[in-house]
Amino acid sequence: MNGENISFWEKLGKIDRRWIFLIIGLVVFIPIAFGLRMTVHVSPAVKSAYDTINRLPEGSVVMISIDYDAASMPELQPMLKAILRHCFDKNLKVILINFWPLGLPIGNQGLEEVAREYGKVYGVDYMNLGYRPGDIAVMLRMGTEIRSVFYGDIKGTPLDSLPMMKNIHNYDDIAVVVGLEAGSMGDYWVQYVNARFKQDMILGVTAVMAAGVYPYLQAGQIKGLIGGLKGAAEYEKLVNHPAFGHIGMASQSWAHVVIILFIILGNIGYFMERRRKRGL
Amino acid sequence: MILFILFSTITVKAFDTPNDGGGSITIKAYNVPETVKKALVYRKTEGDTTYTFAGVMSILSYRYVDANSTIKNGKPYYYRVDFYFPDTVISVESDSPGIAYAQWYDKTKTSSLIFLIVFSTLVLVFIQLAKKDPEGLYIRKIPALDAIDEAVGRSTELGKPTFFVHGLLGITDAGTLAALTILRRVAKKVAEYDTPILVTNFDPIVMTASQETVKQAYTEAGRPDAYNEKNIIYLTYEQFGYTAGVDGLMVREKPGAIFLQGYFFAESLILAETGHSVGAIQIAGTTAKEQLPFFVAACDYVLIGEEMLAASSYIGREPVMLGSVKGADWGKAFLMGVIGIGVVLGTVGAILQSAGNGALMNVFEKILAFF
Amino acid sequence: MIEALGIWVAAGLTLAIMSFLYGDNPIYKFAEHLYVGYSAGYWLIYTWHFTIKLMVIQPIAEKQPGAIFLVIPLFFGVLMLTRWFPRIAWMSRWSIAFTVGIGAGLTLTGAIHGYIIPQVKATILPLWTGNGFSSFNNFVIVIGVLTTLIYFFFSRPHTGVLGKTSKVGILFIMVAFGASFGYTVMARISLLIGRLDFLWSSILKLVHFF
Amino acid sequence: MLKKQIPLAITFITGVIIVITFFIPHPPFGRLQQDALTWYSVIFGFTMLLGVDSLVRFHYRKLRRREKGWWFSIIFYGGFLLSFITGVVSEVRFGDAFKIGSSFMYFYNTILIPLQSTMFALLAFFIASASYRAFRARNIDATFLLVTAVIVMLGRVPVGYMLWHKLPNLTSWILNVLQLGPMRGIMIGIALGTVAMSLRLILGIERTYLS
Repeated sequence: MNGENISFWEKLGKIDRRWIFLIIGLVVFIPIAFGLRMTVHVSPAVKSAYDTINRLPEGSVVMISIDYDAASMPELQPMLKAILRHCFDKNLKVILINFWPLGLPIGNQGLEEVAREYGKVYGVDYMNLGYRPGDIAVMLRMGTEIRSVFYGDIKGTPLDSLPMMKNIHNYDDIAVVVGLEAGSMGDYWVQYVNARFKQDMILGVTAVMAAGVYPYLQAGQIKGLIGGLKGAAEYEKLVNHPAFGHIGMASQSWAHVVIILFIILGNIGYFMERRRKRGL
Repeated sequence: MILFILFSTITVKAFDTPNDGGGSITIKAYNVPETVKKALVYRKTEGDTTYTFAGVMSILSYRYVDANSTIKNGKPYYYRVDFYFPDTVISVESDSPGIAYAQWYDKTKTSSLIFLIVFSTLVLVFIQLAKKDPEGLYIRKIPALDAIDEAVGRSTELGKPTFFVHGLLGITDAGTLAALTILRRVAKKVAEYDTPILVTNFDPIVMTASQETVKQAYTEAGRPDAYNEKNIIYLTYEQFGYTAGVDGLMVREKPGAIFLQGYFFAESLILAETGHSVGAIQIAGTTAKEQLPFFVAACDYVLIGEEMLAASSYIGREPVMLGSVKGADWGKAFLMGVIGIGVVLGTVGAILQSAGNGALMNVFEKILAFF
Repeated sequence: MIEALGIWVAAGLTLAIMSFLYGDNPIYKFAEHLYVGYSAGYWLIYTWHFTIKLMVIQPIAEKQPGAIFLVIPLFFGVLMLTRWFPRIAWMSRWSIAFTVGIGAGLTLTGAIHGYIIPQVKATILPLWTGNGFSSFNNFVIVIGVLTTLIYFFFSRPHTGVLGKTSKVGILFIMVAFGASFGYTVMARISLLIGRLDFLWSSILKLVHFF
Repeated sequence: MLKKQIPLAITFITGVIIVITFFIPHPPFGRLQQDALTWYSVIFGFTMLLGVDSLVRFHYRKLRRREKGWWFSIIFYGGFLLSFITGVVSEVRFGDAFKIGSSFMYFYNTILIPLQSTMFALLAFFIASASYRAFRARNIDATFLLVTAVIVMLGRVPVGYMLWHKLPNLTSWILNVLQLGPMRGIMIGIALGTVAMSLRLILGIERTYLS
């Protein structure tokens, strides 16, 4: 009896990882296929991001920086849409800017989609600057004049022929910059634009980066932080528009539980084996 | 309708924007009632008869920086700000014109300058001291660096190649430069053991630097003839294309030792798990704080952040290098001292303030504002 | 039709990459080689368009102020290409040296102004805030920063007091890593949710199509 | 001399100029940091040719020698030419290959996006296998890592709230307070190491690729 136990735990410890892969795949897939949902609770960091935008007077300008590409789309696109809904609902003006050229079509697609929902007009209520290479150089130059880097918008239309851009020249004309980040561009936004121009910022980041950028929130360098799909779901809840973020939370919950079960099994196996070795 | 209220308490000042390269004037409003809805700024200069619109003033900070491209240094500009209240509009003109200048020194960077001077002085002094007296220089153990020889050795015994996988940032990143130092050590061992190496690059400039580095290492090991530039390859400048390519190479070439060095993003764990599945000894190093946990979980040895940046000194053990490490440690001690003194001051200040004496707290806040 | 074809290709490539989970196989190899080849070409076009065309050709053609200084990077850029000619390949070191110089200068000032000063400032927290809990939090943060910094002391043996505090430091670091890892699990699952959602809706679309 | 001294001098001069001009807003110095980044990009653009050349040759060698799996190198060339040719064609036709609606962007959407996202999504599987294998309470350090990871994993999803309604609060506290100190310590350490390394590079003490 005892011998069988040992070999079972030992086997479990060296299980082919493809079994783990299969179980994770199923646990994530089943809620999607059957449309299961879960409720979401709002965290202070997301609430603070929401409040920062909510406080802005009508007509203020929000700049949203699309610093991600298709790979991080599942996490950041729902965030973009929720924030856009919030901005358009409050009649704020939106400028999209891109630091990841591969994110250009993705950001634009999200912008046009939400703008259509709210019947907003391009050039009056929102616009897309597009992309210019140079990362930090672009950020710094926009501190004096946006036109020194962006001669035209994403389609090449001169900025001055867009009504909303007439009075927008640099960060002083922008109430909040929202950086949606999948890489190091968020650090640049904070270190260069917030540090030098005292620009109010909110970061929406992939869940992996969230822990790393918490110090910025605590140091007051950013006004709010939206982390991962959960953060997107929380923002969706705040703007009363449950979307993709909510659907994913069920898969998410069960996958977490399964991974924790794996960790527990792994540790039981480890201790059983160690006890056996001590016994010998 | 615009009402001019002469005795309004609002005042507007226009002045040169400090600490900039000129071409910019700051307009600030004082004593603005909270009921104001919006504030628009208008500008005129010598020769203009009417004001032209300049921009919207923030009603949180009551500050507007006018950096319009027409603004010339040394020329006076007059400003008028229209404050919109629910029922009326009040126009206020600046009491004197603003004149823009370019500054030669950015005062907001004084704290950075002080730290730069203190830190550089410490490093330089300790380098000089180390040159004079190389005895007694110490550097604490970094197991991941000690494991380099072992990993290459084991890979050789198994008759497998050694892989060196660069991170995703260019040569302007300190971690990448540290990776090159480590590559040099790895390449030297590889040359000595006469075992194959493959260096994969994400960034072409790093590729050229890697080629130079490996070439130097082979020369140092006395085997310049064995150096083959074709073993240092560029893959693609696309994050997951690079990952797919490196993964493919790993499962097919089955390396015995894998070095994952440099700044990685999400691909860190894909690379490390694939490397583990082919049974390689893995030594990772990164300054990407978000990726460190994955390397810690999936690799055999990890250089954590600053440990990586000290690698060149650890490997080289030259007095000059060790001196610079000692200097940097003193720089760290200096910062810890600043934090310690600041915390004590702030705490005592806060306690005194709650007892009714806010003087020390004021000093504390002034010091913080200086940073 | 072209849309359906696009969905087929995208769904097929998704499955091809996922097949890597089972092990190396010709389908994955196909996707991998396509990926590396396609993206290498993509970035070549990208570099041409955004770097050479927009940063070099356009400013020179439009005679933008300061365009004359582009001579400097052009000179070093061309020097880099000497690597194709073994006899003068050493000249490319000048270009590497130039890029290293730019990198060193920028990271030095960037690290001090952007990281060290603001983070040190944020750590100078009063340990008494009038509220027990937030005072305790400040205490934990300050201790976390200081002990972690102690762990990164290199020039002294980690024995005695230094050794003990650096042990505390490594425990703090492990907690941070655990938190970061746990937090990330969420992100990774989200990505898979995104992909499986795509696959599932593609299947539904294709079923609908026929 | 030309091979060693001059590169050291170039690094020294460039580095020092960039550091000094950081503190001078007056033109023309105020813009130098930005310009230097542009210069870097331009040099990068040239070097890209060297990189692509190295990759193309790597596969050419495989083809010529008929190495194992050589025919996959044909796929490599196929992919490379597909993006290169559609890129050149779109660039000529629209003056901008990145214009939405160009053939270049069509293939970007159908080929690159799914490959990229799926590769990224593999992480969900690897993070599970890595947790299973590596999260064993071997010693006190590993136990700290393991326990925190499990708490945060649970605290971030609705299930955690159902298990214990204070769990999300505990998770927030770990993220906002407990892990903040060490993360900041690591960041400051890296920044200090970076400054020291940059100084060594500028002073010519650190010269990996030179001698």
